[in-house]
Amino acid sequence: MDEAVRRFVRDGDVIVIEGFTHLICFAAAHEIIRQRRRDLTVCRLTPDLIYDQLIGAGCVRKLVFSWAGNPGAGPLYALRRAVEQGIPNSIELEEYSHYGMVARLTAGAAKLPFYPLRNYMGSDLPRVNPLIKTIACPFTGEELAAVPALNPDTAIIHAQRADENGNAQIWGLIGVQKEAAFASRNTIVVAEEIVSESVIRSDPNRTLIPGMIVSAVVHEPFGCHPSFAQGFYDRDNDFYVRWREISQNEELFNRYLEEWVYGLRDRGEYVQRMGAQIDRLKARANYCEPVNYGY
Amino acid sequence: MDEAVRRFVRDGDVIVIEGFTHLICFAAAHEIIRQRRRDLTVCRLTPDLIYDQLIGAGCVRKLVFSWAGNPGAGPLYALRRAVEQGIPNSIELEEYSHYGMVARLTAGAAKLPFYPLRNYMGSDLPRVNPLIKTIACPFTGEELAAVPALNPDTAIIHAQRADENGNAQIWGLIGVQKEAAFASRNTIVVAEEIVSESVIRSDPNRTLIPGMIVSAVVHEPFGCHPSFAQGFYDRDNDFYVRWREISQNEELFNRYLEEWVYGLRDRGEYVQRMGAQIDRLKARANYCEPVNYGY
Amino acid sequence: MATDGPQFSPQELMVCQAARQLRDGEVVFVGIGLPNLACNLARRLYAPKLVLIYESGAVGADPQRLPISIGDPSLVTNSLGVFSMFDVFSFYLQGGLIDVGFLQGVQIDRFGNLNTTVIGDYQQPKVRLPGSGGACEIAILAKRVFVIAPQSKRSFPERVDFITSPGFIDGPDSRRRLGMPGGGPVMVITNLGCYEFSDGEMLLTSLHPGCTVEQVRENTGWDIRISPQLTTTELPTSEELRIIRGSHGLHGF
Amino acid sequence: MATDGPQFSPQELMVCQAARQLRDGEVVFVGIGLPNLACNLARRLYAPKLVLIYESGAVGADPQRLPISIGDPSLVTNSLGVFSMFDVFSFYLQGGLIDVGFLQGVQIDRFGNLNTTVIGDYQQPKVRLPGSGGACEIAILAKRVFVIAPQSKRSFPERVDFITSPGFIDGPDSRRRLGMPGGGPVMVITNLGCYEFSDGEMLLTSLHPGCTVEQVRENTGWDIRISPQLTTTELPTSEELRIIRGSHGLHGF
Repeated sequence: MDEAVRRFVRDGDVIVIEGFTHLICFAAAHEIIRQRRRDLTVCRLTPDLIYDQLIGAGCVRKLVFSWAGNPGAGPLYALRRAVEQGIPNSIELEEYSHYGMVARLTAGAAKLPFYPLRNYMGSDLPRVNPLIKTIACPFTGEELAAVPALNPDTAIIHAQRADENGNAQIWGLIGVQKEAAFASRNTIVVAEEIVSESVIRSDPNRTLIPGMIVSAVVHEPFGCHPSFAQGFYDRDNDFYVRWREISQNEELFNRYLEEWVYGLRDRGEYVQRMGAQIDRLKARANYCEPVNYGY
Repeated sequence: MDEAVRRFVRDGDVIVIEGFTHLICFAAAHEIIRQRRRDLTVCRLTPDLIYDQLIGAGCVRKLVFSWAGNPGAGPLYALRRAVEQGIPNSIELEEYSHYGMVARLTAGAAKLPFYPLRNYMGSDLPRVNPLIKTIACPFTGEELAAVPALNPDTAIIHAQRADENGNAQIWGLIGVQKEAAFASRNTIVVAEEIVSESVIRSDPNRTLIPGMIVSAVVHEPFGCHPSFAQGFYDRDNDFYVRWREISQNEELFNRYLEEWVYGLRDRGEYVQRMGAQIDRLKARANYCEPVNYGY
Repeated sequence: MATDGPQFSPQELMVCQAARQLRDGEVVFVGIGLPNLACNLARRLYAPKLVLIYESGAVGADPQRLPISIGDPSLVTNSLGVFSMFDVFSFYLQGGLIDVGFLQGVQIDRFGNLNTTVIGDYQQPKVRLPGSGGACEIAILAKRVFVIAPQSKRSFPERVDFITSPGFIDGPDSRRRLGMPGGGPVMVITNLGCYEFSDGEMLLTSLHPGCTVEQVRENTGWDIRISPQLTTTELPTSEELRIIRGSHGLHGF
Repeated sequence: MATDGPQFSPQELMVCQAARQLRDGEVVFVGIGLPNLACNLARRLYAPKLVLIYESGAVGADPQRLPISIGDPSLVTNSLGVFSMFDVFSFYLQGGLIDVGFLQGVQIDRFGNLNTTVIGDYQQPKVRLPGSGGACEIAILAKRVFVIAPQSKRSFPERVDFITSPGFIDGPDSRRRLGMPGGGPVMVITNLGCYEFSDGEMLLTSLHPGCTVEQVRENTGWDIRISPQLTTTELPTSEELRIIRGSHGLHGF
């Protein structure tokens, strides 16, 4: 992870760490904080705690997003401190709705310069974001909304399993990860398990991200905590609730970073420090019916 | 099948029977021929033998397509007779490339009036098809191609397994089936196996078509022959080669229809008539590694 | 709330009221919290074939615990299908398959416009709120929209500070004029009463037991219209309450 | 063909010649028939990390038999991934990931334009051909295009009857002027020789052993340019032939 972040996340880069609630790679964000990256433009539908941490740690210059809350537990206070008070630095916001962000990444992945959608009429969002434009259909004359392609420098995608070439398989919620990876110049795949190519090949329809677009593969078990990995460990909902208190208080926030980020060398030490708490989150078995690929 | 076709395929309808090489539902086409539907507009990327049969049987008024050949075995002669000599009736052609057809169905599924793509510059296709237009990007000014949405009356999709509500799971090649189903007013799901809902629920990422858009569910084992169903039976490549000879000769073509379509009541009789030939095509076991959906 | 029947909280009443609006077989784009409880209640009592879709991609979820977030793993396990967000927004929502969308708002105005973006000026916000999420497109594209919101003078201003998710914008004709595919808001359920829309404007149609028109006026930022057929909101039945309080509970709401 | 080395067919020579153009690690959009054999040969000898993508959706296929169609089940079993055609055309091809596309054509002209649509007039065709399939977008979007085609005066006209898949259209600048992302055709391999492109026009660069410039001229519908550095096409090696004739065979080509 150390090396992947060093090589593919540089000061000033545009990055996207995707995963909608599911498979959010906190291990990568912590490494970015540890390496004290600066002036990043960070893109995500839901900044979630992961970008709250990046923002509070001073890594971020600009946020491109569609919903900035702590899901089920209130606001993101580090983000609000930056926006409302410029602490630790003021950040620029570029704001869409979910569908707008999905459309931007889809256009980026398809190397289309824009994506059309039936949206935003009557909303104030286009008024505050000049990148939401309109386009007339050449067949019906209808006016549709259009958003520009988003092509980040680097995408970081956490997968349940990948082979050493980065062919990555994800199940459960798949969000917008495929589009984010194809849209980006580089993709870092982080995986709970590195498996042999034959496991990937046993179920090719599960492959969400092909190795050919992957720049680095990192093995990082438990790399999503406090987010979750279906089939591996549950979401740490208690931590999400506790984060409300931590992020609300600048001192508690900084102490959290000291203890859980700067004070640790890597995710391995994080897991060690978590200790027995991890067992509480481990997934029970609920296996799918296998299917036959023979002919 | 009898009832599904009677209810959802009417004279003059626009229909799409999708499946790229894989899972082409010949059972449905044969039923359409048996019910002597007329004036259909039939849409498919690759008309393949299935539309060659519909055209030669006089069911078709118009073909919307992108590649009209017998894959690996030459031309589609019934189609050529209709286009070149008006036998049994002349048909109208509306022609795209594969990506154009994919884009049309994607727009249809998303209820967008058009879909933009980087394509067709320098090709003569837009010259002979006025429905391939251009559109200027509102951000970069670039000129892109645009194709209109395709929203058929009925889609017929063959799945390996579905529950009684039409929640359908497909693996192996998935082509453009999802888009075709969402784009159509009605969808008929035909399945090799009707399974209990719990089988579907054991692997939700495999669901390609949700029951909510399905109008009829038909259980039709071996319903794709001479096409194939991954994990069930192989493609009958010999038949595809034989079709060259059958379709080339109008009399042989009509005799084929008599013997294998009009002369049979349903797919069950077809399978019976195939007899031991079927065993030759049955799939060997090659099961995937199961995944855990627990938390 | 104090009535003759079983005791219940305002939230429980709101959940029951929302659940009764749902029709069997409908497809609902559902958020967490009260809408989730309402849908589960409706599935148990009124609309067994209701299909729930979460913007996270889970379709036909059958959660075995109360989902805390819209992307809870319990929404995936044993669901009927999991789709990408591209599919959810393009094919389900924009594709016109969503009958009912549930929305919440920090502010809602007389035309049913919702604000979840900022209090105050956008560039110099007094309070920065989470933003749209999927709400803007749900408001525009779902056939019917239900809003569940606590009511106060601050949360019910005459005009929201920012239209995140358009209702009827500024009058009955606005949606049609702008070519919005969905039907817009049909009901707002608060802790005081239920509101429907007439000529694109909110209209008090039922008061919760124990609540008064005066209370409603005090907690509304404009001169609220009152239906001539004003009724009292039906009480939760014991069966409804039993289910709400059942396996999932109503902790934290 | 008669030479001093091992015996081989024109098809085998064409396959070897195509295979040698592929570089390790490249992503190839591949059709069935000769291109498929060329890619398999390249993977065994020259480019072990070549990734094959079929427009049917199979990525990284490892077929255990000779696929007869582009959607053969053997392309799926044990492939690295299966994607929808939307993904293949949007994200892989239009996304700029395809290094090499293989095309065939019933007609090809001096600017490398390909016709697979009609012989004669479009509305009153002498012969109706299959049409584009994915060829049009491959010709426009792939970084480099290789064409494998049998050569005759009819199949090599000065101008194709219909441009299904554009090469350089009518000159060196056309692709850039039209904003075509891909680089266009780089090599045409026929039963007589190999052609490269210079100023957007086909140029004979190597003759197959035993073939003559006169034969080429007789089988070309325009005044074909001949490279000053004209060479003789390298012969297939015994190792190449052994692999081509190996497990998969070359039946039917």
